[in-house]
Amino acid sequence: MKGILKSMMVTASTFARKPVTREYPESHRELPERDRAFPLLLWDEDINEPFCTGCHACERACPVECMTVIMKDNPNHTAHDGPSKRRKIIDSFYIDYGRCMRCNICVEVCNFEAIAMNNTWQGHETSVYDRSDLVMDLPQLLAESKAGEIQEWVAE
Amino acid sequence: MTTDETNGEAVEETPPDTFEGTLWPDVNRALSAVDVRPERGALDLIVHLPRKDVIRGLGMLKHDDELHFDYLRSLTAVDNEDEGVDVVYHLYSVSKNHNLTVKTTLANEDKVLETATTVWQAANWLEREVAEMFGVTFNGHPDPRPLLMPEDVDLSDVHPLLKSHPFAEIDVLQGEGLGHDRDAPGDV
Amino acid sequence: MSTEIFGIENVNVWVDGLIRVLLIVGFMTVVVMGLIYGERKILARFQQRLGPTRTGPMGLLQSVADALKLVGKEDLRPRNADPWTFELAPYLVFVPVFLGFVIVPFVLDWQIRILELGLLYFVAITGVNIVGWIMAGWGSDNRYAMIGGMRAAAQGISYELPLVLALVSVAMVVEVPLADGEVARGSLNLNEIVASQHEVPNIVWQPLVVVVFFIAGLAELNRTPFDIPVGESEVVGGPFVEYSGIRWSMFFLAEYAALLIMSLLFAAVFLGGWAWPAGIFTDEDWPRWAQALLVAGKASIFVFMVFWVRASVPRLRIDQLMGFSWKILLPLMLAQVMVNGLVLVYDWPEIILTVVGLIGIVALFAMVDRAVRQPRQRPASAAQLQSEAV
Amino acid sequence: MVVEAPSEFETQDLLINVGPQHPSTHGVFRMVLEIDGEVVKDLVPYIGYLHRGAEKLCENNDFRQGIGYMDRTEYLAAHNAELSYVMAVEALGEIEVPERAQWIRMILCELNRISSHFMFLGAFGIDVGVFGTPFIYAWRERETIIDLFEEISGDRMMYAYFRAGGLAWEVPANFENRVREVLASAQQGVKDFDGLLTENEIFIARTKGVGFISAEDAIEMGMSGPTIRASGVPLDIRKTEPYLFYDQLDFEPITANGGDVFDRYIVRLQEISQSIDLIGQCLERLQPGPITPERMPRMLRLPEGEAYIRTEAPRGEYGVYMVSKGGNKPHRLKVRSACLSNLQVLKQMSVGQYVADAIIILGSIDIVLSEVDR
Repeated sequence: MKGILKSMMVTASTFARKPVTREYPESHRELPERDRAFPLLLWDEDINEPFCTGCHACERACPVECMTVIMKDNPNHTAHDGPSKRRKIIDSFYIDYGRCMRCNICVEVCNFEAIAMNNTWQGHETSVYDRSDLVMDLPQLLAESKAGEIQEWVAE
Repeated sequence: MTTDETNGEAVEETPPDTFEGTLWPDVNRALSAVDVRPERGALDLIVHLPRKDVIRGLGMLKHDDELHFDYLRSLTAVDNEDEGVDVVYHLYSVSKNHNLTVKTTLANEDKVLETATTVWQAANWLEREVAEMFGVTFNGHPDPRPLLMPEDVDLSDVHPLLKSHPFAEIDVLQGEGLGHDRDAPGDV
Repeated sequence: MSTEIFGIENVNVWVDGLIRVLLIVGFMTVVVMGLIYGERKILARFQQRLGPTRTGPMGLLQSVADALKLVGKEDLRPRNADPWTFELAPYLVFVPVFLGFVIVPFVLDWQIRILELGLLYFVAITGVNIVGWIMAGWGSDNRYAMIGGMRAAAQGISYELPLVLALVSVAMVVEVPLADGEVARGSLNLNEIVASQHEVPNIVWQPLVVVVFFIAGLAELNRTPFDIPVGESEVVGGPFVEYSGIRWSMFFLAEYAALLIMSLLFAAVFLGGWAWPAGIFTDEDWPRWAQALLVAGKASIFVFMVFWVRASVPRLRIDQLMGFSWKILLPLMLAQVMVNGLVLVYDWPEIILTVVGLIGIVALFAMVDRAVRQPRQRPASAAQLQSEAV
Repeated sequence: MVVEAPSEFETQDLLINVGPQHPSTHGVFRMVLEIDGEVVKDLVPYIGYLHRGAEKLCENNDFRQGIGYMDRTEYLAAHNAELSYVMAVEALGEIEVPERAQWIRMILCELNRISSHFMFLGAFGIDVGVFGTPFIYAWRERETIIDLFEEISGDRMMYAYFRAGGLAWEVPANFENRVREVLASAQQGVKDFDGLLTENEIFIARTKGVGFISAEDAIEMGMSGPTIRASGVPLDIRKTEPYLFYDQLDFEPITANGGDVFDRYIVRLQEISQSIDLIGQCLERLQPGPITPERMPRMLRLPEGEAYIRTEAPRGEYGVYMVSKGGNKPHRLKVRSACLSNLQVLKQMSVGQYVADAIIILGSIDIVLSEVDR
């Protein structure tokens, strides 16, 4: 019976230790800055337009093909005496969060640093009732960055 | 599968590779009764055996006390479209700690081969998987049910890992239709 | 046909019985809900977790929430389950446990009926719920349930014997002062058993019996390490697999009510119930509320030990369980009863009982260690199957 | 009419369906047990419920995209899975991996072995019957390790952190003392488990002598990992065919010669302590330096050839056989799964034992169904 008493001593010792559980909805764990929730597009504050020029690099590199990119000519390009140097700008951009496997390849291939991984809790808490609601379109993808809540992490 | 001969024609005859660093001398001695064609792999020596005496060769390799390949590491197949299907045996010797890859080519018309379960029990499930994925029939296999594919549906002529088997279309949820009935896309 | 209840004279016997039963029902449900909540909290602490905290302050209303949920749930019956056995099984498990409360001596004269054969009545009543388990297992047309039911039957019956012998060996040596100053030995009346422990609780005289009673009690309650009929990893909930809603909650209530009775009985028979420390300080008894606290404290020791064992010990296998009861517990108990008999007949000093009890505990530990070290004996048929399969 | 009574009471064998939804099949595994009373007469395993055709998918994805699929074929130790895939690409493309990247790969793979073994201890504790305590102890340790992985790669289980030629990006600055913190809590976890289960009489009675497999049968059936080392065969690829810098570390493969469920538990418990010590040795040798080769082509094309790379994953030998016919996608990719070969032995070990034994024998092989079904 010595072994049984020993295992009861072990459970007794954990009886005295501080519980490790955390009350999730009330207290959130502090996310590391590299955390990868889902990709989202970044907003260029000073010229007030998205960085993304719709060059399809990420769409081709995505293993699960969860992105659809449509570009258009940039209305406030310098040719039409606007502030922006980008000749092309993104017209509509869909990411299907239901298919995305968060592998960060799109962020690596993007040469305009226009897409980043969402490292906030809002990026994680995306539960919906209908799978097609997981398809994020351009305004939704830009929302968080436009509101300035995203400090994206860039791998040097 | 390019072998030494094809390289030979293109460029002037390269000196036949003597495989000195590999197991080839012992393997050649062990498999003297069978015509064998060596090839240098990335890590271990590759040996090609004709279809009819693969199992005999594997038996010799296992019971040869010099080589003593008592551990069947992995058994799989590679579909080379028109050159037929290669069945690959990766062998290892626990006592001697050396490796060997044995390959044999089956023509696409009759993909039939003797079962290796007589030599190693480990081949049982691996052969079942190769059978259902590549359509190779192993004669004398103790339990030829499909391994990974569902049994209730008759999939006996569906062999997914063959190159001829198409990739499934991805049901695209994005684009105009299903996205959102938001106002005009791109309204930024 | 009138008796006195709480100072009110000539109350009709039936009304008096009814009032006492209703009191017990109220007491039992409240305490059982507390036990369920207590188990989840204590078990959580053993595992460094918090336990229920969401429902009510510190999760106190968790059992109420469970009860409401279970009442709300639809209790369905499998189509080709045997209707009568399936429906009646929960009652056959719950009612005997509830009837057991008749003889529990809470405080000096606060129990439903003082029965001369209180212990015999208790053992007989708790024997009935094994039938309920088998009916639940057999009636619900589910293979896991049937296996669970058969296991419950095997375990229930084989641990009934050490439990009964444990109670018998205590009841034998109880001193009952007779009217003419003489002292008679042996009584099955729980009140007398408790009253006899004024100075020294029975645990001092019968240490081995306490250990065996605790082990057999765990087996009767189907608690780890004997939760084989309900082992989730093997038989997925055992006989209760097909039950849901109120029927399942009756099983659940019965399990915790049985734990409550076992702990109260343990406190009464072994730790002296409401009598023990009182006898040392004053001759007459303590006030009622002090006795109640005393009994509650002693019962909670047993309950805490049950939860503690549940958090730290794995489950036995069915053959080890049977072997442990028939080959180890039963011989020890028979030896203990024989020694008690000798002490009674030849009037040896009481101290011999304690010494023999302690030797018994050492023997129990030695037997268990020897049994664990032995190579496994498997039935011949099993060994023969094994050789066939290779 | 007189019915001639059967000579001895004629009983009927019961067919139980254990799984694919069952608390102790560790995922979607199904076995049909034919039991006589409590003794298992026959066991027929069914797998394939989690078959997603990872090998076919990898043929359609280039050498960076395929890494994500490797994580998903071995979700409890994704670093070890990525390691085999990435080493196969480097072997075919003769890509030189800088030293620092190799040391970091070794540290992460050993950490993943610890977290996977803790997962085994937790699940095995519940199979044996302790209600929840080992599971929470295991989860407590596994959480600390997984939090560290999240700080490094950004994801808890599907890291996609290794790349052909090195790593995706540099580890965070406080990497070393974070690893030391995690090792300290893992040490505490091992002490807890040792106290809770190893000497517990009931645990010994339940697991000693159960599910025996001899060394010859184990080799014959192609088993690998802790399951074969528990039968006395010192087959540990980190020692027999060292890859990365395992030849610079001094350690001996942990073996036990009982070949039963208890020894498989003990081998895995000791391997956690061994991994903790190995990581300590690696940390001493870690030097600052580059983590990717200088010039890496944006779109990696591999020459023709084939390579069979095997590494020691927590469950055994995780091998990647990659055949390339030029181009940026592998022509054929075979994942050699340790659990598939270990699972073949389940019937041989379980027939003749009790139902309760069959459950813990299945638990002791420590299967991960995504690796079995791929």
